[in-house]
Amino acid sequence: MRFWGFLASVIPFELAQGLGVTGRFFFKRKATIQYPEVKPVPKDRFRGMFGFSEERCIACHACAKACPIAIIHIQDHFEEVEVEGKKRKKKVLDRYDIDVKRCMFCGLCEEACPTKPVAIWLTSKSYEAAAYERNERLYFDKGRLQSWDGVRPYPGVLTPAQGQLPEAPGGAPAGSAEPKP
Amino acid sequence: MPAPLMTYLVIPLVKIVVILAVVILLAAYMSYFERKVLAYMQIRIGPNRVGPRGWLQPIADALKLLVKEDIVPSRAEKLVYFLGPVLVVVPALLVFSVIPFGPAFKVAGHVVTPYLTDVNIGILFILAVSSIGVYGVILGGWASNNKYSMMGGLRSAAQLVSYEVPMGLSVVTVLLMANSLSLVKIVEAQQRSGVWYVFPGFIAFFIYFVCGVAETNRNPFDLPEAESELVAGFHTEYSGMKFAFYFLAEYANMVVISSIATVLFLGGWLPPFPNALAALWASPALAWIPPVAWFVLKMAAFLFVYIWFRGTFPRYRFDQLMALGWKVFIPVSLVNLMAVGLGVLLIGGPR
Amino acid sequence: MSEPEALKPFPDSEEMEISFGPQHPATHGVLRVIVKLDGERIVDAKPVIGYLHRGTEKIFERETYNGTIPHTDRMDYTAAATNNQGLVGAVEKLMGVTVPPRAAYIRMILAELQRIASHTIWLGTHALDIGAQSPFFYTFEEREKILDLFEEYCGARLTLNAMRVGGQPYDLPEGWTGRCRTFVDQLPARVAEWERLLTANRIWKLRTVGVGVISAADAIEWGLTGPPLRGSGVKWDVRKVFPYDRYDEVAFEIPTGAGGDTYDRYLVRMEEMRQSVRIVQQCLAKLPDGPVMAKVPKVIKPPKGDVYFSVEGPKGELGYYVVSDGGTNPYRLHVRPACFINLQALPEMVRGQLVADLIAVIGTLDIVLGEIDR
Amino acid sequence: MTEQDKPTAPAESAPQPPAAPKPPWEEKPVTPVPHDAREHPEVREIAAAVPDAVLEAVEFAGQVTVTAAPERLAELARACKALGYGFLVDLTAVDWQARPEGRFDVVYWVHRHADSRRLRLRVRVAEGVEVPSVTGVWKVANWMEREVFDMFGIYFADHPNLERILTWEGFSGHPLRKDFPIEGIDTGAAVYPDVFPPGGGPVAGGEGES
Repeated sequence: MRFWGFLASVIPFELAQGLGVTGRFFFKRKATIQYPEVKPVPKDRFRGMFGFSEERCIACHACAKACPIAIIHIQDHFEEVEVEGKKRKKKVLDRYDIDVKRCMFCGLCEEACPTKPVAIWLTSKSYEAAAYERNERLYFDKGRLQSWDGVRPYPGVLTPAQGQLPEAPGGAPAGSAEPKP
Repeated sequence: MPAPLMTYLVIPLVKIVVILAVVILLAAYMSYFERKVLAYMQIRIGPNRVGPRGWLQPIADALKLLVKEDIVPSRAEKLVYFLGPVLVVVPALLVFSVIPFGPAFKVAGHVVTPYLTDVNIGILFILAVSSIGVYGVILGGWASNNKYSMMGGLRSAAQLVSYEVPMGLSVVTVLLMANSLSLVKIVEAQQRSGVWYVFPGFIAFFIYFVCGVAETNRNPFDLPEAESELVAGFHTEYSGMKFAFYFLAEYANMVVISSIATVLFLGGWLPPFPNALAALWASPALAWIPPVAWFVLKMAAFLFVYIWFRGTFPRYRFDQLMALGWKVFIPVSLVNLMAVGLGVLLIGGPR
Repeated sequence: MSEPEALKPFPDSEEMEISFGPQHPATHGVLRVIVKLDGERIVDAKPVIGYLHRGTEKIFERETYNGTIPHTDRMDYTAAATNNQGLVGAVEKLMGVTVPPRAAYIRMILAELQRIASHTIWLGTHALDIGAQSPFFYTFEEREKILDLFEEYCGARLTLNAMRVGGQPYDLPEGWTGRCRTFVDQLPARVAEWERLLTANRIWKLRTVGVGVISAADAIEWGLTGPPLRGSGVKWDVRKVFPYDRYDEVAFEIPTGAGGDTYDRYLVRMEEMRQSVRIVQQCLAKLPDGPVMAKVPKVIKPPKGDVYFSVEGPKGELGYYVVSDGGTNPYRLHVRPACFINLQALPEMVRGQLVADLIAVIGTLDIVLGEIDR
Repeated sequence: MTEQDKPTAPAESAPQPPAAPKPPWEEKPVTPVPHDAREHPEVREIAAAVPDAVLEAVEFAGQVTVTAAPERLAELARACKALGYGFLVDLTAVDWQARPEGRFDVVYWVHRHADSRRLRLRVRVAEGVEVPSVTGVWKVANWMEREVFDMFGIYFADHPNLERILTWEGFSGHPLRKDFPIEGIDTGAAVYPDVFPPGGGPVAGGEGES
């Protein structure tokens, strides 16, 4: 068998085998997606851009406490509200800001939110929130969190302002948060 | 227009312009061809944004390099730094003057030869000129006053010198068979004997091509510009047009090696098995294929193999590369030279 | 093996000192190696680290226990699942929580998929450093499929944050196990294809056999764990020695190499990918039903005391030392980083070799600077 | 809950009695209880090798911790290496700021490959006291001790090159000490005097200008 060993060492069969592999890949289907024209489809649980609904938010600060890097700033005050004749004190949200510039999209705020369905959610499928200037454009206050100006929603996903509420008509649109088990 | 002025000045000038234009365009589109083929081997697509299906990518690259700022390191040797790329490009383009792209043919009464000159010491000229390219690499590496590029320069000097020898020896085996140094006569010798020299001199062909890959610093021998080790080897400090020259020279050298291999081993512009299938090639269906097409087809095949190598093989370490060159290629090519010499002596070869 | 030791540096040759990195194409992150060269031969190599130091262990001390998990994703950013698995395992051990079997199996599936993904990054970049360009794209194509599975399960591709103290925050989406099985069933064929490109390749062998050799005794002395240790022939894997989750209910082997050089470590990791496929297949078959979260209070307050718990990460033993003073924040949370300790053996493995081998050895140690610098 | 160290049958998960109690993950967590571990074979082994070095031995959640006297540490380390603990798993420190008997805990994990036994050695050290370096016994301790010095400021006697490993040379202070501010110190002015006015640097996490 020494002869075959010598022959194999002289004639590079295994190099040809390697060339065969790359040769076959030459004809295989390509994996490239032309990004701007063809957008990759995020999955349902994709933790993308924030969604926020002020009606459902009870200003309990649970999300601000749960956030590992404390970038949710909430201020609220009490107001007297007449509910069926009884005087009730109700919390009103003044300020609900998220410093998205430093956010790591870990989703702990969405998990901590006690309301059903959640008032702050990340599972909107939009990921195009790039900005030229980070301090201003990426600091989302209550209004922008709902109107999403400056964020291009993923086609088919309603922005919070367009009523992306789970009980919006036609059940939960693809982008809204289905209630967590 | 007096005849000598025409034959010694105007026609060569026209040919020079044509050949230079073709070569530079070919080298530019080589980069596009390489990026596309490499991409297809790596399940991706390659440039397809600039122009239809990416056709204008090389033009865009050239323009970019043209207008890019040409940074010269402060403590570089200005003159030698400038000379580096020149010394690499000029030999690469000079070699094309001798390569026969096709046989002489008649156009409106004039005999037109699709090559610049038919120097009767063609092979010697090519080997001599292409070894000047080494200076460009070494001087470029040393002059840019950067540790990495100096190492890159030294490495490529040792590599090019030690692979020049086996390449020369394998070319000599072809000379034995063709009994002439001029490239045109070699192709005609292959036509007369009806067999391409790749069949009798297969070992020489294999060694020639592998050494060709080493001469042009291509994978698996791309030590001098091994990105992972020396950042970018000898052309780390070059940018703008000077970098474009190194780029152009590398691709031009690839085309040179491929075309010489075509001429020496695959019978230049001859269709496969020129004599045995002469009837087939002369038949009306295939008669219209110009000889130049055969030449370009074979050269393209070689270039594809170059890129195929780049997509597949890892890189040799420097000492292994030298060991392979000296301990394997040189002895084998010497033994092969003797064998072919003996063969030619016995069989008698073309007179 | 080329004879580097025989060539002693010439007495009067002055060595050239090169700084390798921290921004260098082949240092897998911001590692700087100050290399003393005699010609091309390495006389000495001194790694300099700390460029990516973010003070993770200090940050741990101000976070709640579930708040530390996103930070562990960012230590070894190529293996978030095993990082999470280590931390939550340590806190559960401290609290005495038993994780429901379904959660344990989901964790094992995620960890093994993460091991495969980490090994694909290693193979892609290691082959690229040594010159072979194509494996990079083939391996990343497979890794893309794993990241899609992760994205479908927890919403993130790289920084998963997919485990909580006490179990899993959410269950597998339906159809996920089917997609996971189809991926895992076709992976061995892909690994075989990569091996056809490299394993027998003479240039690959020339570049890896006899490079970065470390003996079994030295490997233990230098505290190596994971593939670098198993490449030298020591059959030691945390999943077998201290079984956690449900690894004792799953059959798999531990591949070991003989020579302790780069080629053996390459073979060990390729075999580990096949073993991970076996594990995931068995986990998918045995996946029990039931809850995914144990009865754990909403605010995690472990008892006073300290515990050390380690998992077998793709790079080696990843340990967590949790010291609790009974509060909601960990009093001290130390991480035993496998890459940090494996990197320490670099000078030992590289002395006397050539510059090109330094690149091969950095690749074979499979270091990630996020875990080294924390 | 599976045992980390004791290869014997785990004590916690009691065998399922015939009545169908809820499985352990539906019960409230069973917090482990520390109890004395002087009789453990490996602790007796160590105590025999180095007489009065073992101050106390505790077994908690299946892991044995031996607290040793700081001055006998070098001797203890050599004894452990002799007993086969060839693999130093990890070495770190914990800062108990207000503790009277020594502010720092320096903790070592040693592991014996032969029978997969793992042991934790702990040494209580006051601030400024030099701890003998174990790089002589296990080479891997080099960087670990440098990191502990960098983070805690604990000096290790006859360490080959005791210098900072993660923070840069000019860094003042030891980050993992409890008295080091969590939001970081102002290094901007010290490192980039021309960019930040004295005292005006971007305190870690602060709002430096974009």
